[in-house]
Amino acid sequence: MTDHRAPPPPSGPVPWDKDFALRLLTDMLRIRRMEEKSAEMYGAGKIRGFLHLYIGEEATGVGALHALSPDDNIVATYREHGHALVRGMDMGAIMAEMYGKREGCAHGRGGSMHLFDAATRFYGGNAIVGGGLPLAVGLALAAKMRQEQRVTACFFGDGAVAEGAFHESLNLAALWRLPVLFCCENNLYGMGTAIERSESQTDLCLKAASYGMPALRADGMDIVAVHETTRQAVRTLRESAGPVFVEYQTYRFRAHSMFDAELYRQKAEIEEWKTRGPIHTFSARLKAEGKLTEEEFLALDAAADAEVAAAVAFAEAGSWEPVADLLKDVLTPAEGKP
Amino acid sequence: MTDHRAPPPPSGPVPWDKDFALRLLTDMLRIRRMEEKSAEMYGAGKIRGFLHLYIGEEATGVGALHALSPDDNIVATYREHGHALVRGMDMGAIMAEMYGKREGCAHGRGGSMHLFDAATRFYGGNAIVGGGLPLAVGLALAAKMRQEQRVTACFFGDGAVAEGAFHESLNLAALWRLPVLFCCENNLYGMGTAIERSESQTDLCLKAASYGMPALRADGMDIVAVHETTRQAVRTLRESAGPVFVEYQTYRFRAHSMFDAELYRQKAEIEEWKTRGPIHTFSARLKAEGKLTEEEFLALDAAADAEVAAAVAFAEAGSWEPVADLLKDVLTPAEGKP
Amino acid sequence: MTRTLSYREAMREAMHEALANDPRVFLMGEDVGRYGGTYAFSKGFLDEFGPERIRDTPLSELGFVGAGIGAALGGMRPIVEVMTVNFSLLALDQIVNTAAALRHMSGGQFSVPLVIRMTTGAGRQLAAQHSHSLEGWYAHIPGIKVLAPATIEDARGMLAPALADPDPVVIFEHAGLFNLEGELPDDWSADISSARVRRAGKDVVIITHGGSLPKALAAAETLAGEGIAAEVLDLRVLRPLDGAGIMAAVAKCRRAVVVDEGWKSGSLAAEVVARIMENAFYELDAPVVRVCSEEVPIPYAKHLEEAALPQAEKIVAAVKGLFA
Amino acid sequence: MTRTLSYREAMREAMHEALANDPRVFLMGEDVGRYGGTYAFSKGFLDEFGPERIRDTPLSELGFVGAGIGAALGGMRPIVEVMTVNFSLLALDQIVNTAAALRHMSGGQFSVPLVIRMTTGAGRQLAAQHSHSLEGWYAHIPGIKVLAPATIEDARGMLAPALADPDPVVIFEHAGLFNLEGELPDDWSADISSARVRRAGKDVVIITHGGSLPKALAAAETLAGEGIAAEVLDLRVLRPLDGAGIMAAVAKCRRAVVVDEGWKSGSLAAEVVARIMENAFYELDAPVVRVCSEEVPIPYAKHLEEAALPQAEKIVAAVKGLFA
Ligand SMILES: Cc1ncc(C[n+]2csc(CCOP(=O)(O)OP(=O)(O)O)c2C)c(N)n1
Ligand SMILES: Cc1ncc(C[n+]2csc(CCOP(=O)(O)OP(=O)(O)O)c2C)c(N)n1
Ligand SMILES: [Mg+2]
Ligand SMILES: [Mg+2]
Repeated sequence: MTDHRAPPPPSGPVPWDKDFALRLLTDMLRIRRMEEKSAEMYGAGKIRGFLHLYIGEEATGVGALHALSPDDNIVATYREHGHALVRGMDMGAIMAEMYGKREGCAHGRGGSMHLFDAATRFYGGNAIVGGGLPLAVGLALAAKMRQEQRVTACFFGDGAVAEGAFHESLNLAALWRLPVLFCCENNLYGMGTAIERSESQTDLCLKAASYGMPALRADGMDIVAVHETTRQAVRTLRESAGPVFVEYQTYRFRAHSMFDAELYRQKAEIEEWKTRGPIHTFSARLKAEGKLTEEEFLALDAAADAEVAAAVAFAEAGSWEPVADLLKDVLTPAEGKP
Repeated sequence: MTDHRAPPPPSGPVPWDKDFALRLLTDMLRIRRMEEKSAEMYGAGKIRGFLHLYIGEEATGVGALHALSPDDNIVATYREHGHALVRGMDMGAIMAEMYGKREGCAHGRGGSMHLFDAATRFYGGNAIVGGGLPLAVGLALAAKMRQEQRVTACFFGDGAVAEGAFHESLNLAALWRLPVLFCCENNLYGMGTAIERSESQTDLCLKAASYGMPALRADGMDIVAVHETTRQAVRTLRESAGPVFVEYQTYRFRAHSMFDAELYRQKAEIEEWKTRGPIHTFSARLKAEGKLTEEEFLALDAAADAEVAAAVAFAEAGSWEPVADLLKDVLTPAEGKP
Repeated sequence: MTRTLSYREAMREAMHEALANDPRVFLMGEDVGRYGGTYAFSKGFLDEFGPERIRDTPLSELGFVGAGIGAALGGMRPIVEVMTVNFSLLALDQIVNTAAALRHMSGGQFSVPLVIRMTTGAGRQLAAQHSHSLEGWYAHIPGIKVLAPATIEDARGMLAPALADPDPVVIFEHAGLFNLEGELPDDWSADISSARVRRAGKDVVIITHGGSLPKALAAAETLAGEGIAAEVLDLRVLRPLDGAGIMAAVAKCRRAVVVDEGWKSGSLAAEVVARIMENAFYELDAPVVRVCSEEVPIPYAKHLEEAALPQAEKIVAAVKGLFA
Repeated sequence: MTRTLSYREAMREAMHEALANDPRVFLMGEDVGRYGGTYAFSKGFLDEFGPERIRDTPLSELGFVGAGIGAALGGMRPIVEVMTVNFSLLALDQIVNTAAALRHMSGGQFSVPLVIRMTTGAGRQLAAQHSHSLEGWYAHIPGIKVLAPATIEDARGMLAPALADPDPVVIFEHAGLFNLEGELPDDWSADISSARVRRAGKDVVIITHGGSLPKALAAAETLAGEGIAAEVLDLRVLRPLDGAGIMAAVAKCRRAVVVDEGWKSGSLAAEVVARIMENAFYELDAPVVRVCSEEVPIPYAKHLEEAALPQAEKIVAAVKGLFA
């Protein structure tokens, strides 16, 4: 018996046209292949520090982000490669950042946990659990005060729910009726701690309700459920002119980071959840509906592989920020003053 | 129209024998007279720093503390003179502490906001809003691990509910099933901020429920309701072997502290709440039941006055801790090692 | 043409001006609105600017400081008031790990134009949890600037450049100064980069900031009566420190006393002494000494609190010790 | 008879011993149990001592550190593990305003026999939010003791006296030391009051602690090859500092370099320099200098991170500068 039995694999009709469905499938594949390569490059010593893989959870980020518009703000965690990529960041810039290269999105200052991109309103990349939530509240506050229509989507894990920052942020957002979409990626574990050893109330939607905030739940392994629920959440947010909480029930297939011996969960549990893998179950559904052929899938996968290869080549070819520039970007230079 | 209309004054039968009823009345009177004198002594410059009066809220502390036993632990806030007194601390030691005298319970190191008493398991006196809650969780954890039967009662205000410390503490206590009685003294304001401008969900019992914690509510102006509800809460706590949350709906008649111009609430609101004053409404009920005569009341009041006069005399006669001892009690001296 | 006003009024005017002139500026914190500001700095603002821009917050220091960071990123110019430095401990994670680091972590993509104001210091018998002087901690953090206006002029003048600064600026206001009255010159504009000589002297320089400045000036006055001409240098900007200003005064006076209300060990004063050691060792006629708070949680009783804090008499004694 | 083991094993043994010998001792923190400890310090403990005494906590640093304080008050002897100093910012309020102040505020009625352990330091490319060295901040707080075991011996020996101490003790363990292997002598018992000379010398003393100790020793080795006999003093106890130990070494060597991974401004190194200024000015043949971290949020890229931190070469260069 495992701690967390997986529900049946996602199934059922995909209410999207082929084009849209394949775009989402493509993004899941791009993340998967990019991260598999990252793990390999970690093993090769090219990427260092902490590396937190999103493998298994792709449906969540992809489904949710495709429900948002380019004007919206995104705040993420240290497990954010996928979100960065789907948001529109260049895979080369992401890979180069993980390599610590000057061509990385943060010139190698940030690394895997700190991807940022002003162009796509991607506000990081935060390695403090719960640290992004107050930031998201503030971004939404600015949007409201400036009468901008954007939503601020804030991703965080189940582990973050126990932090005081979660509580203060949800209360502020609900009290001030701010357009924050709180996206809780509940993968059942915060590092080695299962949610039932972290939360006295494991129904996270109930928590949101205690702030008077609407809460929705989606099967995070089912990209259809994720996307449709997130669209619904955004609609609710715009109608109610206040924050909305969404819980995505998902699972990470890999270790917490590259240092984790995974003593805290059983192989059988992982295997059971893998049968719900977001990519193969979605592909199967598309195939069943005649929206995807095996050749098409292989072509998409090959394209993802090619993009990854190009990204690695870009990172490899990158340069190092000069040591003489060490103190750059601690403060804003005079000419950069906004 | 005021922001917070007062419900009708407490009324109805008092289900206690005369002796018990008069003990509780006496304690409310003792607090009232002690604090009135403290305010006077503040005006006279004898007491300095911050002074937060409990006037109007006496039924809460008195009713709740009389439901606890001497073995239980108490954690309070900066508005804790009343709790300290009811818990059994000597009024002279309290008054001397507010004077800053060596004969004070903390030798003048703590002052009004930091009353402590090891003998009665009174763990302060905390001037950080929310700061006492994690402490209470730890005291209860120790009691549980040591298989001691004591309850840890933790008093805090409505304002504290917004703090991360509240959230983390309630979750820990509920998760670990610790014997903490969370006593929320909801007087509708945190300093100048009304609860509806501080909490997106003003039903505080709903918040407790989101930790899977039983929650009870009592009219904090009605000492009968306070006491009976607290007894019920303690019973629930012992039966469920887990924490319980109690909200006391009360009101402070005085300013937040001695520096407060009270711009944020209307005179009419205060006056309306004063009709619910815990001492005169309780006295009236006892008189109606023949459990109290006017002479008895006057005698109790005179006794309280006499106790206050003696406490002031004690404080006045007290001495100053020598300046040479300034650094005393920063660390525990070797001989005092436990 | 000068005007006489209090430190409180000066700061209030500075905030009023910022709110009136820049729609991006707003004030947020506990009891800044309906209560009128804990120290009455924002009395009347709510009526004038409305609850959106004079925003009362719940007791959630971590949350609303973080929200200030986010709002700054989102295009606003928030002034976040943390009631006192004591409660700012609850918000340090957001200040250190987000506000100060964000620009660097993002490779220069995002700046955080945030101003955080907080009351600091002891002296009002508020005891151990309400009497901290932790400016030195803040001055340790790369990525932020730290100011300590100690005069009417600086209370009036430092906010504008702080708001104009593209990076986070933390302003410490010592509670002991609020009722101070003084003359405001016509040109009260202030830089946020230099230390300033508040009293010229030649025999010794007393280096200080914030709430200790009046004590240092009083000490200098006493010393003048005893034939010692003490210069008083007000650091004003605690990060980055004006090393050149400090060294100029030390080179001139050859003796220095550093006065700082922080606890002595690990104080900001230690940094000033270390800088002098590194840069002006050969200019010194005597070792630099520090007058700081005693190493004790600040006690409530008046006589003990006074004994715990730097006082003019202690400064005088320390200076005289240099000539013994 | 000595044994060879790693710093990690030494600390693990120390905790194991404490848990086995005193039923009041328990270990609490994020992932200390089922995960086996973030750095594997408590691997196997859960099976041996059970979930009550090896207590996994939710991510609630403020809450569980405060709970540790309460448990200590309630008669237990908790070892609270805050995963890293970076996250301890979230718990500082409880540490400063409760743990450190409680005894004083209560007039000596309550002591808090709590041990807090945390990983500190940079060097593993964990970037700006995971690379702090804030020991200096903690060393500023009256009411607590601060330890920095930097050797196998101290990793094995310092926990027991910390647990026996009636007041809060914070122990900083530098992540760069965990895989260090070394010999543990038979008598590894340790005091928690004195600095210790790790290498004797006479020309200059390198004063350091924690993760910088191996760098200082490497520098001393290099310097020996160039004819400079450097003494290396390991502070070990950061609060209270062993002033006598520092002054003895300075008086002997007459030159000093202070090495500290904290950012230079406001570093613990500044305090050491200030103490030397105050107490040993006339013993110095040259101004004391500091080798600290550069004033930048620690960057991810390896070459930048290395450039930001103290390194043996920088120490060597600083020492040579004293003889130039
Ligand atoms: C404040 C804080 N405490 C501890 C950590 C160490 N840590 C990093 S990730 C993590 C688990 C977080 O779990 P969760 O929020 O569920 O996100 P997930 O990793 O599962 O995506 C922990 C404990 C941290 N980074 N920040
Ligand atoms: C962390 C913190 N923030 C701010 C303050 C300043 N402050 C003291 S009491 C108070 C209001 C608290 O309200 P509540 O919890 O409702 O208690 P009440 O005073 O009404 O009894 C505030 C804001 C503080 N002491 N601690
Ligand atoms: Mg998780
Ligand atoms: Mg209240």
